[in-house]
Amino acid sequence: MTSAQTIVLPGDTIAPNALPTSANPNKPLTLGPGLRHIPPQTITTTIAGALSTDSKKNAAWIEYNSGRYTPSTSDLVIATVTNSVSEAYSCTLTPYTPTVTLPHLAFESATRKTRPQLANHALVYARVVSASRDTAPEITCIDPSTGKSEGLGPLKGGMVFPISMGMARRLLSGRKGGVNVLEGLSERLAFEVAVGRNGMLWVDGGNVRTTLAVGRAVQEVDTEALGDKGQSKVVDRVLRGL
Amino acid sequence: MPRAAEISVNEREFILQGLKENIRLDGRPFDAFRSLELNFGDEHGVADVQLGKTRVIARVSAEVTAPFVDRKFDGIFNISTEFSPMASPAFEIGRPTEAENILSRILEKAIRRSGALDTESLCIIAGLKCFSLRADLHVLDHDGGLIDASCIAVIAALQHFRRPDVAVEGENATIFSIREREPIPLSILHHPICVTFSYYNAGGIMLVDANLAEEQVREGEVVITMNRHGEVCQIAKYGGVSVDALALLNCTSVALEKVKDITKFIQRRLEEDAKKRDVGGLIAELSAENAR
Amino acid sequence: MAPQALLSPLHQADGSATYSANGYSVIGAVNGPVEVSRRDELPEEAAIEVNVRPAAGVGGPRERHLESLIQSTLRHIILTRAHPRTLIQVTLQVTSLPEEESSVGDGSGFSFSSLPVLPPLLTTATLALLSASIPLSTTLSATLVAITAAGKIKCAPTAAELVRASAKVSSLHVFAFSVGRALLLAESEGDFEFGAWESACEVAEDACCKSVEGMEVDGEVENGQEFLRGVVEGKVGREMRWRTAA
Amino acid sequence: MAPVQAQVLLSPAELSYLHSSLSLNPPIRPDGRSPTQFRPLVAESDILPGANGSARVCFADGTEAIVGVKAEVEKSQWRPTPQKESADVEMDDEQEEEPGVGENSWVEMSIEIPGFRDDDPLPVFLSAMLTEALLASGDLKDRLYINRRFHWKLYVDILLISPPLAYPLPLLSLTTHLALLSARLPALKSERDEDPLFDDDWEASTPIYPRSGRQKPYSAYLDKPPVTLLVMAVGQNIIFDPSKEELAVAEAVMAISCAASQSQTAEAVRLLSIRTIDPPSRLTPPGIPNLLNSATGGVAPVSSTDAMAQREAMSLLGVWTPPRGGIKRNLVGRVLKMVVEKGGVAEEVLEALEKIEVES
Amino acid sequence: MPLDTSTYALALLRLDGRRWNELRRIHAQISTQAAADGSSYLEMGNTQVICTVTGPAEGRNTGAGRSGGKEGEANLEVEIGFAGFSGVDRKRRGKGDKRTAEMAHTLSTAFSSLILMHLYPHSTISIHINILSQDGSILAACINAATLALVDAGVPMTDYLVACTAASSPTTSTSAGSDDVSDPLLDLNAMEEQELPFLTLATVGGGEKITVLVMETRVRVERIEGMLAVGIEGCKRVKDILDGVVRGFGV
Repeated sequence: MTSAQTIVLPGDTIAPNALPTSANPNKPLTLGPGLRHIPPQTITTTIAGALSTDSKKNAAWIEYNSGRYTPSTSDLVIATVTNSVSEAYSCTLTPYTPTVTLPHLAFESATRKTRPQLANHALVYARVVSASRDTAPEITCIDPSTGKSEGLGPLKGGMVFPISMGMARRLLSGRKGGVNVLEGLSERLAFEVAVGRNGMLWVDGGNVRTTLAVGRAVQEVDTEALGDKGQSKVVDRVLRGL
Repeated sequence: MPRAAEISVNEREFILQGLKENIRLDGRPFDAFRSLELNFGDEHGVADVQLGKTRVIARVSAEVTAPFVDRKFDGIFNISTEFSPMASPAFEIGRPTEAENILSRILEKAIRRSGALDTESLCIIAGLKCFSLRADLHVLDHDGGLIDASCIAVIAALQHFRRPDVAVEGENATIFSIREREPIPLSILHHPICVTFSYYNAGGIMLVDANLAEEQVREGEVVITMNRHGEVCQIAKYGGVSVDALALLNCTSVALEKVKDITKFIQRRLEEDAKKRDVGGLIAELSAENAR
Repeated sequence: MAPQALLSPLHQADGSATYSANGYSVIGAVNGPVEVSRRDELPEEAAIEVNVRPAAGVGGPRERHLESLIQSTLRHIILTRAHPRTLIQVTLQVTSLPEEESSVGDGSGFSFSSLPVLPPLLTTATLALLSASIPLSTTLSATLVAITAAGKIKCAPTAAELVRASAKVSSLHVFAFSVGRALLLAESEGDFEFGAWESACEVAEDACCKSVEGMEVDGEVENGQEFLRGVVEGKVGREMRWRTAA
Repeated sequence: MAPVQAQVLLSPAELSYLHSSLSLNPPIRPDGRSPTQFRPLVAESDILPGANGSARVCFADGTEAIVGVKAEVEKSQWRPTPQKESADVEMDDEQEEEPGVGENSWVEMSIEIPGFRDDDPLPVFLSAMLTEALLASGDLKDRLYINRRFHWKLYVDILLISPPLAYPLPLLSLTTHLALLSARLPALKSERDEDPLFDDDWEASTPIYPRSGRQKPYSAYLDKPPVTLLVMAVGQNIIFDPSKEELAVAEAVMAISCAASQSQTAEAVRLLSIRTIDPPSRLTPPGIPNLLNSATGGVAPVSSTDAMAQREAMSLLGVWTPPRGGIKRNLVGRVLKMVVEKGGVAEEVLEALEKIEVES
Repeated sequence: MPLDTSTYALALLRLDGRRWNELRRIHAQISTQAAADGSSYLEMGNTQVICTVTGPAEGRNTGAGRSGGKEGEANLEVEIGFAGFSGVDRKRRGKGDKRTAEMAHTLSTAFSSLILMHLYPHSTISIHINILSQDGSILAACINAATLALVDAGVPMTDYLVACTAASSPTTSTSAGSDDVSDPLLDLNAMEEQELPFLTLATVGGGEKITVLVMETRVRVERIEGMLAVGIEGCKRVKDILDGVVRGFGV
């Protein structure tokens, strides 16, 4: 991770020395979101944000925080079921976008008879299987390699809180994301969370008060872009409040 | 067409459960408005209202036209509410939704029909010339409570607006530009404010100023428009859950309290703005003189 | 007064921005990529819809004209092929006008040109697109240039300067440039000669784009591209605060 | 050509059966009526307190219409007088006063049909047809003349309350007829070209369609509004007031407008207009003869044009073929005769409608 | 022109000869049209409306459904038309008229909470109302006519929705000249609506609970209670009359 941030705007050309230098020359450079390659050698940005690189993976991408979620393969998402068609559920990831499909059998040990019956507007935690430009994205609630749910599936109860896409990435990227508010809260509170890359955080604390406290703490960390210290303060305040 | 976003089962149940336990999502008491902000633009007659995450701008403008033939002694006043896709992609220009129609009707009844503006004072020469006033409402951000926020914006903008001064000699009217003569505030007879009450749990729970999520799960609502003198200008309960008459009467007294607070708030913001302007006005005058 | 901008002031829209300069204030919102109606669907690229809404009244032919100019300009900077069969919706709301343009119609029949509002609209649209993280091939900056009867060229004139009788403005021009100094839009109105247009274009290019030779002397008026960069840096820096806060 | 509503869902076999029974001599109608018999209807007139004239008619098939006639005083556009009036016209004698001449624009008709916009072809066509007949039928518009400066503007608003199940023309025409018969204008109290002043007493008002006697009970009408009848032909048979199902096999459909005759001529009624209407039968699906159906051992034709040509050539009894072509001239003649002759259908209808008014 | 209340003061009678708490004559019929699934004709004084109901029938694919029935529930469509001849002056109101749209919205949301909509998913129930003659209390007349037509159509509802108008007139009692004292009036005609602050209210089954309450005129808050009390009482009586019509039809 770069220490000093390079903030780029669309149309900026990335200088070669800003790109990661891989130890292994055979490993091709991977371009993440917000970068495009104009042959032969030029790499330019397409969205505004901070340039991030990972020399281990030999990858570069743009960190950005606003805008609408666009599905990409292997993202974890929280989807809302809109209706059920013959073989699949139609779900939405963000409002006003075309639906994605969730096959009826894409649940752990689901058969025609045992598949979960989801009501309209129910929530599911799922992973994006395919998201190409030209077909409707598909999502699933099982890990195709193990056939197990791996934590995916219908979300019962709880509440969803909208969070920024940057926050969703932070929450999902473990230590690197620098989010410790949930750990802090979990010392005194018991709750479940699910994070969707589509800017949704599902929290179930068993009761309204706990759920709300957790959800709103994360939202505060998000909107105020709080670092470690700030988060500890939030945790203290929330725990004292309960 | 883009479908409107519908709230998930989990959210619906959570919100209702919360209300049963006396908790609102944002921690407000049941009878509290969200934080209200009111800012005025550089020009006269522009009010920018933020009610929580809901944001509307009202802009009042005037032009000189001939009055309606059947209302020779009255000026013209119109409120225009056209939603743009800015607040929600579901809004389509030129195709009013039901919500837009209702907003427009309620503002019409609350402000225009209740005679908040003295339209006779907009007359310049009877039957020949009058001011035609229009209030344009722009919805920028929609997180519920659109009617209440819009009404505040229009009322504040009307109070903030200054129309050009006129001098009438017989059949001739001279309209002075802002530079020539200090423009004149409108003659406003009373200040109607809308308060929307939402009902839940078969009418057993009543919320003031529901946000969008709360609006989506409510069972019915009543919009009460009052002024601080205790006059009800308009009541609109278009169906929904049935409510006891006493509960509705109770709403009017809660509304009166809220209306008094909001009216006072608008007044305070207007005074602050006037003070700010006065300083600016002096400087402007000086610099104008320098320019000459 | 120096131009001012704010990124993402709105909550509901995917991206938004406010921008004010020279007495004009515009608030812009971008929604997208969203579902597109069958009628407007393009098989290979995203459709772009631009709505310009005047401060007072409902839009008329003037707004439709501005919309088509902005739409065709944005089409060239948005990478529309990244999101085929979707819609990118740009809504631009004019919130305040210079006194000269908004004052009561005095019946003199003088109608204010539609060009001065175009650069703020374009800039707001660009900022809102940046806020919505819509993939762009480049950013855009635009400016207004006036040429007086005496042949004097004035960049980014205020409304007061335009209507002042002594100014005798004979033509108005709007230019928009990309980061790579490519001309994206040129709209002119009035009487002018080609030579004058060329020099106006040069003046505009300097006002919009970073100078090639490197940094300008301090105190120089900030150019369009630098302004955009400053605004974005402010926003991204704020959002990434958590990294440095540790 | 008039647009026709309401597709009937009948199979080719049913259509064929219906067509052959209607072609018999005398025809056998599904509801057992004689060719000139109308369906029963419920009608009342003068039902609205606020209109000058009104009527409501319900047909047995459930279709229902309400017509309100409203008259408002309107300023006339100035017209140069054709001749100088002598100063001493006797005002008391109506016969002496120069009769005013009305204009077509003084009568305005609008038709509302559920599910249709005002500018859809069906309402526009129907209102054109009814207005045409109304203006042609006599001196109605002249009676709207008040003085040189003012006239009555007559608004005829026709509401179809039910969905347009059958072709709604006859229903709307009959209802309009009744509403106009009941319409009255207040008595004029002012004189000549003064601003008009009217008698508040509704008892003193005069009917728009005058009768010979001045007092109740009125005697015969001097003039009557027109009626438009729907007539269809199957083979050589002429069938009046066709139902929706019958229209589905019509070979020709005509709308005939006529009004009571003012002079004592041989014919009881005057013919005002005839319009042919595109019969819905043209759009019905044809039956497939066994010979062309591979399922019944026939040989299926290769193309649709081929199929049509082959069907045409066969013209088998019992296989439905949608009618094509126009109406024979002598058939039109026979229809007209049946309508207008003394004791003919039109006279019968007009008399029947008059009775409704008397009874109400 | 202020309402001539002198007659009222003397004889305690209104201009049309009614007492303060008297309804106008309500005359109603059901099953007036064979082609509709349900129909009604209703007169409240000189206000006349005709209402037809079709459905529950197969729904049009949601699309731009007016009240956009919830998932798994029927969709209720309401269309109201003012006949050109219904008013004092002949006037045509376009389909886009906002006041008419507001009335239609009122009926649609009011009846949506009364009809057992969940019994008919993917279906549409449509109510068509034609106003033939306007003489005050129009919204109330529309609601009452719609109730009758829905009953006639056999659409299951929890109860009748009945409506009437109530007003508040300056007091006639000589004791106090203050503004706070006022006399309520029941069931207004067009002339009274022009002069007095009034409200339209609808209750479920003539009970105490209010489903619809629409007031468009400015009035002191203290007067509302009296208006509501009279209105609720009026609705009770309307309920009995409508009930009589329905029961009478069965005989």
